[in-house]
Amino acid sequence: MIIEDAAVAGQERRAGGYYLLSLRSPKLAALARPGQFLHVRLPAPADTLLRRPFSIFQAAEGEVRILYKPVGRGTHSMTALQAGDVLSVIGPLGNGFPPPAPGVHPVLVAGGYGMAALYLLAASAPRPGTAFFGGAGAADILCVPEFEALGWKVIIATEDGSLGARGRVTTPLDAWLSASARPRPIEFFACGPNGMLKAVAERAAAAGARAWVSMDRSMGCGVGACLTCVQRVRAPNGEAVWARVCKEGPVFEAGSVVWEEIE
Amino acid sequence: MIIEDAAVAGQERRAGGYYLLSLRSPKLAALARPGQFLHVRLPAPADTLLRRPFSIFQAAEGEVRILYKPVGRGTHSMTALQAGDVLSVIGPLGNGFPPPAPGVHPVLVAGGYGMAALYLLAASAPRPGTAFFGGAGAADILCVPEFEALGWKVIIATEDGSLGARGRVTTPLDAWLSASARPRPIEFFACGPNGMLKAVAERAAAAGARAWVSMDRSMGCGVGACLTCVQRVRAPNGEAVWARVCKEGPVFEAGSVVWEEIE
Amino acid sequence: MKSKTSPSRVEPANVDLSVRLGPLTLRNPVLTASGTFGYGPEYAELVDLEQLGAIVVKGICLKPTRGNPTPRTYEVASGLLNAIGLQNPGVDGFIRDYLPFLRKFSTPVIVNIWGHTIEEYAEVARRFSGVEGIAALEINVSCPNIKEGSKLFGTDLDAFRRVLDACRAATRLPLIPKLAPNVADIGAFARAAEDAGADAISLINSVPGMAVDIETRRPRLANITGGLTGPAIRPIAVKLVWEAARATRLPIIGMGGIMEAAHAAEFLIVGATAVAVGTASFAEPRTAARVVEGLRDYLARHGLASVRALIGTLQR
Amino acid sequence: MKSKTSPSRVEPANVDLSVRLGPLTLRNPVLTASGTFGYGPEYAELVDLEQLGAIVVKGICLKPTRGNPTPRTYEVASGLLNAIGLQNPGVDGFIRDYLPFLRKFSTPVIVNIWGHTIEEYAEVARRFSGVEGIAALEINVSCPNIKEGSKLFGTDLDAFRRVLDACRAATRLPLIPKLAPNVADIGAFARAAEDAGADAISLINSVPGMAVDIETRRPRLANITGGLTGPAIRPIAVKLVWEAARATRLPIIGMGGIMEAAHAAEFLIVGATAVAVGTASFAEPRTAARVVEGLRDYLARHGLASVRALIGTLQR
Ligand SMILES: Cc1cc2nc3c(=O)[nH]c(=O)nc-3n(C[C@H](O)[C@H](O)[C@H](O)COP(=O)(O)OP(=O)(O)OC[C@H]3O[C@@H](n4cnc5c(N)ncnc54)[C@H](O)[C@@H]3O)c2cc1C
Ligand SMILES: Cc1cc2nc3c(=O)[nH]c(=O)nc-3n(C[C@H](O)[C@H](O)[C@H](O)COP(=O)(O)OP(=O)(O)OC[C@H]3O[C@@H](n4cnc5c(N)ncnc54)[C@H](O)[C@@H]3O)c2cc1C
Ligand SMILES: Cc1cc2nc3c(=O)[nH]c(=O)nc-3n(C[C@H](O)[C@H](O)[C@H](O)COP(=O)(O)O)c2cc1C
Ligand SMILES: Cc1cc2nc3c(=O)[nH]c(=O)nc-3n(C[C@H](O)[C@H](O)[C@H](O)COP(=O)(O)O)c2cc1C
Ligand code: FES
Ligand code: FES
Repeated sequence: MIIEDAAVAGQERRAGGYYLLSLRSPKLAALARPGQFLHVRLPAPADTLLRRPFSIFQAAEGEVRILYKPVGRGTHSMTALQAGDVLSVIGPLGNGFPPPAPGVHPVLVAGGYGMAALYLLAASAPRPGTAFFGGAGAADILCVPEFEALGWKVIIATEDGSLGARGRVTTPLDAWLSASARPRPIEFFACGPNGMLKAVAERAAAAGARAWVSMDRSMGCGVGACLTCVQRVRAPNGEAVWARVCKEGPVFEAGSVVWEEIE
Repeated sequence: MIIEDAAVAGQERRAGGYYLLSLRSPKLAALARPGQFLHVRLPAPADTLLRRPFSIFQAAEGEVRILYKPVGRGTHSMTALQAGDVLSVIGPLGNGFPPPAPGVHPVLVAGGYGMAALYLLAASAPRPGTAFFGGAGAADILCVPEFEALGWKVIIATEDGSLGARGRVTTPLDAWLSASARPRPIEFFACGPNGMLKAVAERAAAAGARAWVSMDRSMGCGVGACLTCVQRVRAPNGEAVWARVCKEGPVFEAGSVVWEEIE
Repeated sequence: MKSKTSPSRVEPANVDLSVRLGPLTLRNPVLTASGTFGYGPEYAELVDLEQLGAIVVKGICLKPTRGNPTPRTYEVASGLLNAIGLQNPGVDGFIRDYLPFLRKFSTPVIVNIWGHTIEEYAEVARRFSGVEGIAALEINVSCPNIKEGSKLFGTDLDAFRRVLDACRAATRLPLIPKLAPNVADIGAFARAAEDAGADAISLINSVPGMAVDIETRRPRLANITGGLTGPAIRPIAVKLVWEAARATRLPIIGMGGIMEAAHAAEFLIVGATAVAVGTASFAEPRTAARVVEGLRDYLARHGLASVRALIGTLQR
Repeated sequence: MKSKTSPSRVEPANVDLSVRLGPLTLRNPVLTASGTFGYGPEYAELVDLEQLGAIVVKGICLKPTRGNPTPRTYEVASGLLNAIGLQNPGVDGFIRDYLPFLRKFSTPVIVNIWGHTIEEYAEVARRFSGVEGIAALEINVSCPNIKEGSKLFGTDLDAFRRVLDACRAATRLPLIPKLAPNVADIGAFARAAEDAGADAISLINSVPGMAVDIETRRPRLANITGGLTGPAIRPIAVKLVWEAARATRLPIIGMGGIMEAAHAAEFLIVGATAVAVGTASFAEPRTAARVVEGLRDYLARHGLASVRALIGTLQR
């Protein structure tokens, strides 16, 4: 974990209303592990106090990149960033994904910015696997070329049917899981809305597979100090305890998450 | 008094660190009178709530212009304004200068942005007079070509002697006043720091001349509602009462100002 | 965006915005806050006064009052500190110089009143009784500069009760005590107002605050301390209105940091029957009128045909 | 810029920043505020803990405590609402899991404590007595979720006194009651602290507040209400510290919205002996260390060789 005033190397608009922001930071690029995130100070904080968390999308050649969508005041203010601007960044933060177990076929399931959050994992996996991407429409499906370039098979579902299967991401996932010829054993890696993560956890349990889910919680400090981002999980002794999404997470073993207590 | 979302027609840097901001507004340009001001909403208010007051420097051809110096957060944020941006403006506000009496030689005394505040008066005076401009150094002396183009004689004093006489503006003013050949009768119009205004008031009293001073007070509403900007003045019956600088002012007859009560 | 809570859409023009504050019926629930809108004429060139639910004028006491020396206001993060010190033209000056202008509008006029003593409060209330064009009196007990002995009327429950009793005995005009925020239990003050026969309550007044110029080490306000207003205090105000609404059945005028319709909706949801726009008018004189229009759209979007259907509907 | 008040310049390196809080001597007057800096290790990779005047850890009670459901924080204009609900590992958990780490630093550790009852307060104080590596106890009486009967320890003067008496009897550690802001007369609490044998006081704790999501009409915090912190409350905090400083000779730790050295100077000028940085650490973890350096420069520029020469020097 470091704090750094990183120079913006560039920013570009991507499909689906997303922005790709590149920061020059050899240190962060060297430290970044799949599933970790950056805690970014807004460029003109004015009356906003808190940093904003973003998954590390890519980390290479002395740069770290995030892929974000302007949804509120903070992210909107970030869209004005240009090469040469300076941004205070804390990172890499959190406990990321473990490396996919050797000899196991990795299955990714992603919604929203989850596709970005899973890219580093896909890139570092011992072998390519299958990636399921879901969204409301074609515009919400990100990074397909990037995953395909890594040799992954990408299977898409959109609720309006504008790309891939019509329906939720679980529709093609369930079909794939019930195919007798599918690879085995498998291991899940998922990032997206809580409902999706829970659905993946159920599929994993049914399939007797391990699943790792990356959770999205609004954050304060990002480093474990404020106890804003807590999530109920089961300790090894079975007791429900708080885990800090920013510190013990954002990635949890799906079986340890206490799903009932998620609003 | 109107409120309007005015388009920025342009903004340029001027000498002395000042900025010349031009706003497209035929209505404000038609209404503006010498000594009045605009109350401007900051372009990105964020955690600042109040508008900022600026004297109307010029008003012509459907545009109003202000000349301002970035001194704090609000004025600094204004320097980013560009042609096409929109700014909410209330104006013209306040009681400006009366027209110089016919047959009387007008004498202007200005410090700081006072030179800008007096331009419309100089332009509308029945005949050109003498203008005394004071400042810390040459960079603080504004608008000399503009006044000379109107046929005014401009006499300058700087405290560091880098332009005109060395010393306060009162140094050349006193010399001019004591010259037997100077024009008579005279009438003063002044805008600048309170100390300067008081000095002008004293000279005017000694010379048996009328003097009009434009006062600078920090403001809230700008329209007379909040009672932030009050100044003690003498009512016609001699009683000291509050006047609102934004409403009864910013221009007062120097003899009516209760100078003792100015911090 | 469609709300989950109510599927049917209402036309904005059909939304009923009227509310009742005790005996008063207002065409809409958006008022101006005392001290931030002058006595009416100041903003009349910029704002159509007929669009307001009511006009609450700056605090009036018996005699013309000088108020505090300057500086009187200072801008802070998301807020404003003020110590105007209740400068005002007195009862007679107000009736003579401002009321004739205000009578030209159909908008109800609520006069904010105060006194140096309990007797003065009562006397002011009496003097306004029967004066044409005055719809109600808002009783400002929360001014930090006025006290009875060492007790402030706004923070000492007994002194508060005595002021209200005296005013109640002095007039039949609707009375709206305005509560101070710096108390441990706002509910007790709300109940005391109800017991004393008040017709509504308003809250919050400004929050005591202070700032210092570290270069000169002098206070930013000539009065040293002042009252904090604006967005900075909105969460404090929403919380106190919510608490007061659970303590009393009196209608509440909620205020503190309202800059747009969404903020007004917050106050209504936690239980206010009306709201007042204060500091925001300095930034944007038409804020109150915009809040009226914004509320109309919000209610329509949520399928609510009347603003009264929003009041006190906090979900748990 | 040269100050009018003191012509001679001092070298920043020669400025004496040390202050005394009762029996404690601190190398500089800048602390971390309880609940905003964890228990020490959380920020240790980013901040050199040796640069801090003292570390005040998050509130500890007798047993591990779950705290509130989520959402627990919500950002508002120039501020933050929080209702963490005092989640903590309990006395034993803290001593076991965190204290060994903290003992590695020379920076004094102040433990913020609380209890559900007066007896629990005293018991926690007793349990920390004689534990190596604890410099003082800050007594959090201003948590809105803990009360004795209907009386909150932080806003009821009698309950406040009883908590302090019980803690005083239970330990010889320096005691620093932390005052709630939502009282009418902060001076009374400051004097009560002095009478009860406290060694210093700290203020302010967060200001009760609330926000509502108008689309769902649900509170933004699971706990409905929370505490407001950050720049929004700074004027309120400065005013209360000024008032408390005039009511007691106890040293005061001032806090509320400090983002930079200038803000810390404001608190010192109105009478605080030390300051604490809270919410600002979330935005910029090195705020406290920067405030130390900024104060040093400010004092040097004003020709003050010691920070103690700044304390309580408000000009009138
Ligand atoms: C570990 C982690 C990793 C993340 N990675 C990414 C990423 O790679 N790309 C990306 O685009 N976003 C990511 N997010 C979400 C991102 O942090 C939020 O979109 C951002 O904080 C919103 O800030 P804002 O100021 O624009 O919105 P705000 O003004 O704070 O909120 C605007 C709206 O967004 C909603 N919102 C706020 N925070 C969140 C949140 N955390 N999740 C969902 N909705 C929220 C609010 O409810 C509100 O309606 C991540 C969040 C976490 C916790
Ligand atoms: C009637 C009137 C006409 C004015 N006309 C002009 C003009 O034509 N051109 C121009 O440049 N300025 C003019 N001013 C001053 C201008 O309003 C201030 O410079 C501006 O408000 C500062 O805003 P800020 O946010 O940048 O500074 P702030 O952050 O508010 O303050 C920064 C610093 O400036 C000082 N300051 C703030 N307000 C004033 C003020 N009113 N006078 C002096 N110092 C102040 C503060 O003490 C502080 O040190 C006028 C003021 C008035 C009342
Ligand atoms: C400059 C100013 C003057 C005020 N004068 C009065 C007053 O005379 N009487 C009163 O009851 N409240 C007065 N108030 C308080 C407001 O009516 C209102 O309660 C407070 O500003 C909170 O609302 P806001 O945050 O929207 O401004 C004044 C507020 C300001 C800013
Ligand atoms: C997330 C959070 C948690 C807090 N927890 C505690 C606590 O456990 N005990 C306590 O006395 N104060 C607690 N506080 C209050 C702070 O210590 C401090 O009094 C307050 O935040 C004001 O300072 P600030 O404006 O600089 O944040 C907490 C504040 C925040 C923001
Ligand atoms: S965000 Fe502060 S503990 Fe996780
Ligand atoms: S600025 Fe409000 S009365 Fe003059």
